Amino acid sequence: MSLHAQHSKTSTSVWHFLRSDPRLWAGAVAVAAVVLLAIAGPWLAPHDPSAFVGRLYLRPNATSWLGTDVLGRDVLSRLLAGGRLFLIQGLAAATFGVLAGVLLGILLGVTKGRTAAFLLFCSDSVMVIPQILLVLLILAAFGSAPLTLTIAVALAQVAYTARVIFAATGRVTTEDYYRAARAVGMGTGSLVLREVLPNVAPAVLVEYGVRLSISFVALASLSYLGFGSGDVDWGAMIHENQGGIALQPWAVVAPVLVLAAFLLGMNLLRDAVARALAARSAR
Amino acid sequence: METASATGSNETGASRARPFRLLSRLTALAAAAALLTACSTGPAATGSSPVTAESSSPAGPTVLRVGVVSLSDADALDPAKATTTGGYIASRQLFDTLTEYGTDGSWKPQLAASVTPGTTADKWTVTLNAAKWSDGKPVTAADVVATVKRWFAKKLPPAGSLPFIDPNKVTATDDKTVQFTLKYPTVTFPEALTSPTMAIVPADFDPAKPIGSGPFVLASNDPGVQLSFTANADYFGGAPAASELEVKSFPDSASAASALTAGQIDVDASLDPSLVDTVKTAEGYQVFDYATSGSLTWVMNTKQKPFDDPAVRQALRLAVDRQQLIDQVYNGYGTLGNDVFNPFDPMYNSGLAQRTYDPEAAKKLLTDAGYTLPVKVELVGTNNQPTSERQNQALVQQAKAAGFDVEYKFVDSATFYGDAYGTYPLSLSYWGFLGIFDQAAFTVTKTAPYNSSHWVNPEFDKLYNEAITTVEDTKRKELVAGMQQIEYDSGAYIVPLFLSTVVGLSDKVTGAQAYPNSDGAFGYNFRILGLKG
Amino acid sequence: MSRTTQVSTRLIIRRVLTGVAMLVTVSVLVFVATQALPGDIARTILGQNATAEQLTQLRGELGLDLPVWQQYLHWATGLLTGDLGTSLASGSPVAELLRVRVLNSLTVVLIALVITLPLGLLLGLAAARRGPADVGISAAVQTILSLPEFVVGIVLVVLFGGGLFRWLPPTSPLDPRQLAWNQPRLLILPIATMVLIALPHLVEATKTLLREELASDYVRWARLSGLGDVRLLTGYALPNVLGPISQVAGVTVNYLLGGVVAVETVFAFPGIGSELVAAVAARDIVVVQVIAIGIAAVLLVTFLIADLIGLLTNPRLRRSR
Amino acid sequence: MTAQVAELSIGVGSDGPLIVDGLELELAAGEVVGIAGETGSGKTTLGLALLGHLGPGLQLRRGRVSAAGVELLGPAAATGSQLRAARGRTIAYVPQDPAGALAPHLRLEAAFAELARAHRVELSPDRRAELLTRVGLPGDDAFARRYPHELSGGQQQRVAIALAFCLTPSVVVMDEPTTGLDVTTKLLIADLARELAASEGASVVFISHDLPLLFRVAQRLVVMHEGRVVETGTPTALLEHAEHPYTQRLLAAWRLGGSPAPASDGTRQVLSVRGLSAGYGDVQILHDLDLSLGVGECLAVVGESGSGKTTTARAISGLHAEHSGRILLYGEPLAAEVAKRDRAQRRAIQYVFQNPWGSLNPRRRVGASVAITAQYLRGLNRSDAEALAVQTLRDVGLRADHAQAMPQHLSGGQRQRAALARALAAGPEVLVCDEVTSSLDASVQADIVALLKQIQAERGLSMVFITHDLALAGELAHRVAVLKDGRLLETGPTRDVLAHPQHDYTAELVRAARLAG
Repeated sequence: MSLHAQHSKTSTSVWHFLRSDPRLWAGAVAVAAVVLLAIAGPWLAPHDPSAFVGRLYLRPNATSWLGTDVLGRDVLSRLLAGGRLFLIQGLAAATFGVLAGVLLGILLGVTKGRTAAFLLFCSDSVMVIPQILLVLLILAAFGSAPLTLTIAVALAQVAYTARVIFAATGRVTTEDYYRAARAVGMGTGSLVLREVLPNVAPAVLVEYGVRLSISFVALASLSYLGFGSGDVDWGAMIHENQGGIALQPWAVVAPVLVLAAFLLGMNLLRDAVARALAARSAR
Repeated sequence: METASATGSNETGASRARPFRLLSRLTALAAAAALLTACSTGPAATGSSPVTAESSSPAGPTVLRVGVVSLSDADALDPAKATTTGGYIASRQLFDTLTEYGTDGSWKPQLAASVTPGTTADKWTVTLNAAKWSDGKPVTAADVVATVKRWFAKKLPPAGSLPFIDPNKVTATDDKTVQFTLKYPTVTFPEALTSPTMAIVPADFDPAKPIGSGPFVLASNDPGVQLSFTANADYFGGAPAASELEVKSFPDSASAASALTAGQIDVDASLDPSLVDTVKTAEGYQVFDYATSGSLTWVMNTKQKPFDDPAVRQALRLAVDRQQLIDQVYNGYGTLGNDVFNPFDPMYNSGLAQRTYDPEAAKKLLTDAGYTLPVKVELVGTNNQPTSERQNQALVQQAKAAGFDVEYKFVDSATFYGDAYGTYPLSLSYWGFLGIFDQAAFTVTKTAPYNSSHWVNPEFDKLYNEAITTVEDTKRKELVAGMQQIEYDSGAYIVPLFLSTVVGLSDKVTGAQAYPNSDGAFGYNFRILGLKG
Repeated sequence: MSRTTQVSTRLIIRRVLTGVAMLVTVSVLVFVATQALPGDIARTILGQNATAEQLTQLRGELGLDLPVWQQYLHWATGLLTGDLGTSLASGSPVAELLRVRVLNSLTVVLIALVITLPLGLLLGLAAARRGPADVGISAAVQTILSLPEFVVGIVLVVLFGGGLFRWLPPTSPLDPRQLAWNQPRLLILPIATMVLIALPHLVEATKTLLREELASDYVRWARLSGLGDVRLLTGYALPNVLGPISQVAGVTVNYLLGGVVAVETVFAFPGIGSELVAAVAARDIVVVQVIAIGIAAVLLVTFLIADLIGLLTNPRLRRSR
Repeated sequence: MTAQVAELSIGVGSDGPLIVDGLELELAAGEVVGIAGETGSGKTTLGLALLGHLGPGLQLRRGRVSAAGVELLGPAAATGSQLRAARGRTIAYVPQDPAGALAPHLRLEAAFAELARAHRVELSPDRRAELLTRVGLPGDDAFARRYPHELSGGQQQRVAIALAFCLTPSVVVMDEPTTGLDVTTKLLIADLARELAASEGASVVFISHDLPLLFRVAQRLVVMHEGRVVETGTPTALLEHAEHPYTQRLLAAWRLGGSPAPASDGTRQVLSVRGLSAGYGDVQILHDLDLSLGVGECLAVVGESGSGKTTTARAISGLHAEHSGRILLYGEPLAAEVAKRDRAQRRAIQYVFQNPWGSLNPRRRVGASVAITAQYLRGLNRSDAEALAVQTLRDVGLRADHAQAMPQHLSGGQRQRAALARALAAGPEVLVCDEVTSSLDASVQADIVALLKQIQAERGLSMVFITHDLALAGELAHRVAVLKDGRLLETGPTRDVLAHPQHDYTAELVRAARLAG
């Protein structure tokens, strides 16, 4: 079997690989369903999510299919309304965090020297502090507005992304094609844009998937811990209604299920993509 | 004023304890109308009927486990420094105050056998019950004098709350009698001494080893986790029914409620009204509730737009559906409020028409005053009470129909009581358990230190000044009615409802009684509770 | 060979020094970060109505008028000499405040660790061999890995703490006068949650490491020399992954310590996690600093031990004499 | 006959391509059978199949393998404990990379013990000592207590061979057993295989891509190509009349036997290196090296791995700035770091890397990679650069449409041509070729060498040719510099050095290059 044939066959196979992966499809369906729910939710909601539709902690009934919450609001409507901001925040936090981390990681990776080594050491040291503590510190300093929350979650992850991308950049800078580019006299900017970025892109993609999951988990956890922005979201619903779990389990179980489906779906999706990328780069 | 800084420090310090305890300091500062009739001697034993009157004499040690939300690291064992739930609880168990608010909401002597005025209200004689310190020594008049002098010498919070006391004119005339000569006549002197911060301590008091005369003796203190006590068998009021008392901390009322029904505690001292059914439906548990004078009051800042306009304030008052608040937020536990304070005060103006939800009238007020709807308002809140957030969220919803666009901003309690405190256009404060005069002195009059509404009404102040010097009941009641009418018509507070204290109890717990004018379950008088079986 | 001894001694010394440097860096970062919090500590202590005089006096007492680096040195030497400072909120010594909570959290974390390590290794071993065990274990691992810690706790509460069954108390109001050890019923759910949080990482890592090792040349050669699967797994792959696994175990401690925040909140458990949440909400930066440094120090020591085990079990650093 | 392979066909999955196709083979006791073939020829799959092992994804389609009466692959193949009993005892394996194949946590004695335990036999320390001595290692206990990492590569491979012969198997399969070993050790291992086959009466299957080595070791040669046996015979017979074109090509590649193109001008110096010392951190690689290169001349820098030849090449190209000493281009000193050299200097010296898989940016089309050099170093605009790129690709024997291909779409030889095109597109004066053929199959190697020769002649290029293969140096270089441990051992005209090596080490290299020739 000639090498030529082997390569041309596998080059287009990321999609081929993905198509045949049932876990990808399970994940994609779960994520798509939750995202759709979050986007269309506010229009689908049978009630105003903050309106009182009955006594508090009513079990599911004809008017409120999932029952009412601690204030007598419709659980289903709140469930439908609670996803949009959450998803936007998670997306924004992961995007911002990964952008910053990629930038830092690549810069540290291509600029060797004492400053870079020192910054990397600081960045590594930050990772000794559990992320939740980092986020809490930032929130304590700047409050819990949706934007602050997003930035806090993003910042807490920069060091991790920087580490991963630093390593990926290191792999590129020890490759001969990088040396070749240096030898023709490419400047640092071109080296980053033309040699490093395209080749760390798969690592960035995988890292982005990881960071998305972690951002969503962090945001939900913060809401649950009572550091949320005060707007309705799934973590906050669990927080509010946990006390009534014996009276009206649906007020807790419903957001837990949606969160779980979403996060599990994200995981499946991410792993499938990572596997496909790994399979491609392995050839 | 000296008080301000002292209390201020505790205010921020106390913020670790979730419920913010401004009100109790206000109670401590009580200095107002004389309730001459209340100057009686002997315990006022009439109160709302206890849940179970059966008194038992248990053979073995009975451990009463009480859950509260929540103890904190800031809980002080020096009663004069108490600012938190834990501090008050410790004070009530370990010490006695000279007077206390009883089960009917009026004051009665406690450690004192009697508190009687002289011919004028600036001279008061206090005689003491035959109480003993936990180290066996008798409680003497000298201890009382030393306690008072200690407040002033160390500038402790009670000193600021009792501006009428001249520490140099407090004398022990014999072992059991203390003479107070006040700086000026103060008819509310007995009420002023009800605060747990004013507990009497021994002359050689050491907070590290708190020796007191109270119904319990401290067994151990694990800050923020648990306070443990053993019964004081020699308590002058009779040994408490439980031989041991454990006060356990819970971070929120939900966990306390589940701990109750899981059998981990016998008393849930801060049952969230929304969770009442978890207790009611649990076999062997019940709910004990009573109305109080406490309230979560919305403060409209008259220095900020749009609340500088009385029309807006009235409109917002009409935009509050009080009954719905009671139903949705408080699960039916609460009594309607009418934007004036303390229905348990005999001077309370019950002639005012009950204000009801009228979004149309509110909108009309706003449009007539030239506003375009909706009127944007910022509401800043924190979780100073477990229900605060929900009450605020409900307002956002209710006021929407009345032409208000209330933007609710949640901040943590440290931020809430931080630099910006007092500048919020609209906020929610936990107040109450104060007589009308005390409340006015501290939150309503022009000079009131906690008047964060910055509302000033010369006519109100004039009526107040006149009433406070009026000894005659009916005349004074008339003046108070006038004061409350002004507040009702143009004030800056929205008192939507009065809170009920809701306590979850194991069926085994006996002796529960209402303390409508005291903060906390049973005013934290856990000595009244027993356990059967 | 003496050369390898030198190399490993040098590596160990270097690793210890790195750990110390990291701890110093973390302490500087935490100190600077908490100092940068908006708000004036003196005003926080004294409250709204403090006079300028009082503020100046207190700042002097607290050393807040000194340059930041002097404040840091003062604080750091305090930490080193066991003086953890005084809580801003309560005015009592931090050491006293945290004693019970540290013990409680440690109990839970240590018990969870003692359960997690062997269990994770066993499940990892089981999953390393492809087959139905692998499919089942991997599915469970992936599911739990994707869930937030608090959701794991809540699911346990829903299942066992009152939602479906009423077997176990849903909250953990520990009696501080007794050792947490003596109140096992109250510990079951928190520990179970902790184990569930930490286990998947360990199982997954063990599985991956073993699989990599099983695919290695020497295992293949041993297989081609007639050795059986079980011997290959336990006699060949396992001894060679102990080093990396000890590092994963170090990371497991990280997950456990990070998990205390959510777990202690779910179960109303009086430990450092719930204390941290409260201290952050109250801006009690002294307590926050101590907890942050404490957690970082424990983690650094754990990582250090893990790395040393990794170094010592690395067969390539072994000597024949 | 010790083992038999009959009609063996192995494919990818149940319907994928065949890796081994209808293979027949019989092995006789005491015989060494060499299996020759290049990457993808199926020789490794065959080797593993002899042990009854199929790689992941592979399936037996047809045929059978049996050894000493045990069927290892086929319809009635042994499984489970039977198969395990045969492996290691009846038929043993010597792996390609002994450093990775010896379990790192086992002392040598334990490795022997494990093997014995698995086959439930007693193995006395004496037998172990005997085996170790037989393969030329110390037989004492202290040596047996060593860990694999305490041995050199050659020692490790000897241990592996000792282990393979330990239980007196009928067949020993050696899969590229000399990869990564230096030339002299290679020969020793090959001789050992032959001796042991004879003395132990085992059949040895010696798999290698190294034809000279196979000629030396094997009594019978099997040439594999795309899964089939294309030729069998004794080495002499094959040398004399190979029938299959593939075998002929292989032989041609090996018997290059040419001589360098004449240097256009041997007198003027284009590049000189003076007192070059270089290292990484604390480790010094090069010690005070002096080299010079005349215009149009090809200088071969010869040495084994670790001799410092790649570091020399990188220092010259400005890719290893951690050095001292001077590098002069036409007498002008060059900056240590390539970024600090001016454009003309960067253009003058072009580097061709050893590994064609890593030297082209995998995210960029081949044409663009070539064009970039022209853009940067000749200041051409994009379209001119691209036109030049296509032209240069043609010059190195690729097609114009290869410019649009991604590197992954090219074979190794094609990539190396593209990498060469990239260097040529700069219009260099000195070409630094770093082991450019070492990761290519023999037949491809020959093509690249021919191409280099042609280009050097056509363009009058000066060239620094880094290699470990003195034979290759003889093919291309006018002068040779021999490096050992970072020091220059000797230098001189290629012919002189090959004919009269001054140094023992060089003499050894020369002997190795003339292997089986």
